[in-house]
Amino acid sequence: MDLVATILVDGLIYAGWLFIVSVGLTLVFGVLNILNIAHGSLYAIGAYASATLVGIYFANGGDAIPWGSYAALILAAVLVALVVGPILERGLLRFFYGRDEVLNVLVTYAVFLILEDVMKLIWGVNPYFVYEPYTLLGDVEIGPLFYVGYDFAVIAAAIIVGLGVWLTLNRTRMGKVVLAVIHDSEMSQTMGVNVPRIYLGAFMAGTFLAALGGALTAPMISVTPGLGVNVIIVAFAVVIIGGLGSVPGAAIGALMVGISRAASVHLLPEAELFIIYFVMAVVLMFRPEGLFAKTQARKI
Amino acid sequence: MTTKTKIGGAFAALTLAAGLATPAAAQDDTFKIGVITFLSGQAAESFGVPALNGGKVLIDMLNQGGQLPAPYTQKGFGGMTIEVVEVDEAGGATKQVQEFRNLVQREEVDAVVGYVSSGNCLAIAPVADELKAFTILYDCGTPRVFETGSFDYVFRTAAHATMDNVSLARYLKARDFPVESFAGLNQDYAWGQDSWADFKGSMAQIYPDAEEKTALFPKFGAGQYGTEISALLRERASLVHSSNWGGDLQGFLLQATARGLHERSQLVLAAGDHVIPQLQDKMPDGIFLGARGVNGLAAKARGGELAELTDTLWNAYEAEYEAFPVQAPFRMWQALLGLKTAVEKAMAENGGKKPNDEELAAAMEGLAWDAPSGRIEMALAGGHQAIQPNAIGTTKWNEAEGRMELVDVEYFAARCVNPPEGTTSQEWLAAGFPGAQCD
Amino acid sequence: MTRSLTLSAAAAFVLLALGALVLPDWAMFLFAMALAKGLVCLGIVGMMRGGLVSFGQGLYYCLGAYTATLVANTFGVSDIFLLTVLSTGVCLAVGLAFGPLLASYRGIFFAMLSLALSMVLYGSLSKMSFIGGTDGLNIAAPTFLGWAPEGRALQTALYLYVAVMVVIAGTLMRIYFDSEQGLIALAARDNELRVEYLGASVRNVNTYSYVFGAVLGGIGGTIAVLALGHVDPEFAFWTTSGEFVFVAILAGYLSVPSVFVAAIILEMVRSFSNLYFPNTWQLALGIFLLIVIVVLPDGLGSLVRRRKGDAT
Amino acid sequence: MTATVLDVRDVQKTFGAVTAAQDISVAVPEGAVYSLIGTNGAGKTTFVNMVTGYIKPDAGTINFGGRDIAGMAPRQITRMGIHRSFQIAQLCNELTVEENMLVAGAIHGNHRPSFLRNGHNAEARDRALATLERFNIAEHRNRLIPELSGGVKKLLDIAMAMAGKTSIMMLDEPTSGVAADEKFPIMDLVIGALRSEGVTVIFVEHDMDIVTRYSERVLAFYDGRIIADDTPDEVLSDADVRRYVTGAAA
Repeated sequence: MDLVATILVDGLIYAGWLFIVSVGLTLVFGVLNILNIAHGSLYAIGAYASATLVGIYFANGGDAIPWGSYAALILAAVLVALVVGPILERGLLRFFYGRDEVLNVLVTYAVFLILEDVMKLIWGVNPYFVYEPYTLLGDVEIGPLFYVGYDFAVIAAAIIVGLGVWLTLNRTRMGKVVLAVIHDSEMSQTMGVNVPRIYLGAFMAGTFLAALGGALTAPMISVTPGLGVNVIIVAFAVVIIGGLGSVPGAAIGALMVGISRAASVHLLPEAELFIIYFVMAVVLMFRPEGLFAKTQARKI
Repeated sequence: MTTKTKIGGAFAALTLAAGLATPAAAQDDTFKIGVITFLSGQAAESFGVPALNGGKVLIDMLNQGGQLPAPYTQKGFGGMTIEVVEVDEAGGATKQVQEFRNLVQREEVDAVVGYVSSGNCLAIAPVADELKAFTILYDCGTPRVFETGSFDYVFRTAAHATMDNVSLARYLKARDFPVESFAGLNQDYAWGQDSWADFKGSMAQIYPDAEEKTALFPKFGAGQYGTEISALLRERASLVHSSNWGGDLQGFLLQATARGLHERSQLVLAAGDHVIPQLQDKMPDGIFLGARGVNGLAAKARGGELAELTDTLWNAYEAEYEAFPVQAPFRMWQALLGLKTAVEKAMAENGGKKPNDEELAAAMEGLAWDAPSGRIEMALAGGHQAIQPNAIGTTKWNEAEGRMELVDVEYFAARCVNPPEGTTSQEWLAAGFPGAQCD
Repeated sequence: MTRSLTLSAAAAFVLLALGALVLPDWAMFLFAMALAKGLVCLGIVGMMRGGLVSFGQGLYYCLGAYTATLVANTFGVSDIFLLTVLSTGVCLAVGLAFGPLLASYRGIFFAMLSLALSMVLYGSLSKMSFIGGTDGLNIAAPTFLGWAPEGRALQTALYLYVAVMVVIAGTLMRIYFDSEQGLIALAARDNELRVEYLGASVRNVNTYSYVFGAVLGGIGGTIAVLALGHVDPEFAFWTTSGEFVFVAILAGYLSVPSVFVAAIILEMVRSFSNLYFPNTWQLALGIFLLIVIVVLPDGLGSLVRRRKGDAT
Repeated sequence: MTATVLDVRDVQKTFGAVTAAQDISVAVPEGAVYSLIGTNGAGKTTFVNMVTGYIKPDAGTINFGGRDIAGMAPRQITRMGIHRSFQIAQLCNELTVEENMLVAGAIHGNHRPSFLRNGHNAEARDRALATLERFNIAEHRNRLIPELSGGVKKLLDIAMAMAGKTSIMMLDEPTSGVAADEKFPIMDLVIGALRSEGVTVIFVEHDMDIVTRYSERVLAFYDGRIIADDTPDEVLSDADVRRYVTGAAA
């Protein structure tokens, strides 16, 4: 029985992380219709930025109030969104709106290559550590196992992010406009929506979420070059499973992948590598556009 | 037809560009080496850049001349200035084969020193022979390079990875560590898979009664080990083995120690020394680890005849890069010192000319020389594969001086932990280490 | 086959063959690899004409390469013709199995599913330590109907072999592109509904071009592994496939020869940027990619061939 | 008494809460010209879409050529001889007019589309040209679609649909998007061509002048139902039709 509980807890922790890194991807795709390979790089930049910021925090007497390091983590993600988001969206991506989806994948692939080296130029190859926030929340004992309190903070963060995105989209005027753009950007434009501003806002939100994923992960890893590569594929899979452009889809996709992966590690470790593709193949077999795809009924 | 002509024109232009881009060949008073190691990606931080930095420190000292103790007092390689062409090893074996050909045929380097990745080593070896290009594989671990092929122009100046895990098992025995069961967490690629197989094989000989528990292989660069750590905590094995390196090892250690895995199971790390400078006191005490040779802290702690050579390079490295050298620079040093020895031996035989690839290969075969990591002997694979001594120690944080120390270090002779000539490492493990010479 | 096409094919071959005389060794190898990869990209270009872009052509590139290697190492076959036929056969069979399944998907879903398939192959091969796992396998130099050249002769023979393959495949694909089926594929790319309401199956159209892509991928992979002497699962990794897509986009879908020119350009850019900017070659490559996409949105081919009724 | 070529019985279709087709039953005799009228959302296009396979009805049968074609794929229905044109002309924008026609010809030719035979072969081009001439649009043959006027697009759309052997032609608003002075010439051309081949025609139309002038029989749709099925004069004078469809004062 405690095996099931362990699988669920492990799965939830992983799913929380997956959701944070993939929800931004699905949001950006929904609004801009761009599947952003550089999302992984933004994640890595978030990790570096938070490592740097938290480092600065503790170097300047942060030890007195260690809790402030959490604010530093989030501030790092905000900074990345404010700086990198507009540079990429205004400086590059806006020239590609309405172009072929696959061509746009290639554009972001180029961005990914460029950012990999830019990060190296900024932060070098040596790892950054910011483990203080990781241990700050103490341990949690569940059955025979210890978990780190921080793991549950990640779950909480995922829930807050999910609720935040959902409420913004469905309960604010701004959000409803964004939903309209997701549904039909041409129509929204004719109806007087300032689409470029929505695009910029959505891309910055996506950047913030990617960077937040990296920032929250940074305390439990060493931040090194090449960090973003592995994130891209899993985030893609989650988003494809959930349906491109769907926020609830990303949540369900993350849960499915997280829990099946945990089950696999505990019960059948050999299959772990394939589990994500397996889930994806099964979902797409029955729902070719993912679980919560935006409907594409076409008037003829 | 105009289409074809234009495309043809483009093709011709490319051909011409390719034909013109021929650089000047190296001159007789310089010795040009191509150095290939990871400058980007995960392995850059752990292996590539420290090795390159170590190489630069050594080459600078050699090019000045007289900076190192005997027998390395002569300037450069046999008086020739050493020139380096750096190439990034990232990008896969396909790219590396192409770059290797470019180095040899376009850049016309006199020797190639490189390759951390075993896959790259396997891919390069036949190409080096085809091009008759003298090549030193300085770091990669897989025993398969010379066990499944034989190459005239290829030499590996570091022992292969079997030694790491045999040494771990012998260390456990030497310290009388009780092992009822053992589990593993290794990266899901050849390095991690081979390492686990070697460790299992060694344990089967030395601890035949120990039970083998779960073997986990998270993806390379996974970053998140929460689920795996839960599984390992549940297993309650006496030992948890890992050959992870770099960010994967750092991430695993941070997450595992936060959840007390090291208190439930003894952690044994096949190649763990290189994360100490980064982790510092975050690396828990009491972990058994190796450095793939008597490298890093184990070399420093050894002292003895090689202390002067070791300390000279150690201090120069520390002064330049503000961190102590771990395993990667040591392997670069042993490769470059071996190359120096071979060049000078070949020049002694050919009358002082710059040696060609054949002369270098002849000089390198079966060579033995001293390096900071001990005496390196090209004893296997017909004199093409090195063996070297190894050491395993236990971590202990020195609070007073704020640095990590290695205590309870056991040194193993090269012939104690490496298979003898003519036996593959898998046969040697399966047969219970026949011919091992431990004192 | 029209006279102008025959002449073009002959001219292309003569031009390529001249390369064997003037190219230095390293460049001949680079060209041979580029042309082999160009074959894979030609398959993507075929799919692009029908509106699909596969982000998983590494699947067939890898499959072809592994088939050749395993056959060579297990049965001692070294003849390049036989190896090409065998691995192409395997890719054809796999292509026929997956083609109809994937052909129901479009756009990003097709791209991502084909990518997932090749990643599954990548994962499976990485797990198979009995065939080298991630380290991969070596394959001995090929023989040509009993002739076993070495050194420059071997490189020249391989180069000419890939040149012949390129000319044959290029000519056949040109015939296909210009054929009735090729025209229907172009129409399907443009307006799938129209094609369905004319009574043709877009799924079939996509299956055909997918299967051709599989075959070309297999040929490209076989030649690449014989030239390299080594294969590893990286052949199926998504970045490998991404590069193929890049070449296809760089070339555009209008002209066949531009695919191979694009492949050579990419290899040269990469090779030189790797040497001259060892620390920032990815940056250089990424900027090059962006420039190409911005300056040549329809690819190199658009410089020489315009999409108008009079293009012959 | 001519034979019934299309027999639609009790067809139902709902989209969520919206009823798009309710108890639709109609029998179309061979060679007849029917028009469908009704306000937007009344169910005309849904009817066309169900007959041509774009939408699968929830219930009911559509008999054609001795088979129930309800739920069959558009491709299969097209091959059986029910062709259609579209409200928004469905053309290949990156191809020229001639190439659009060549595509239609290649699919509907006497042999299966070939992988070897050049799509621009002389025989196919002659045939394409002949069709284009018949619809008076041959002069545009080398132009790309976005350069064309609405009327030419409509004609090409219909010409392509007619490339194969047609038994029933369904025209979805053939004159929408067409300049006022082009409407009658286009309808003359199209209906003339179809009638000369004995094709059964069903067209959706908002312009009552066109309805009365070209159709023999009119189906009036309202709220997913057929509220009248008779000759144009009868239907257009029907009180319900005047109230719900034509909007003329009662």
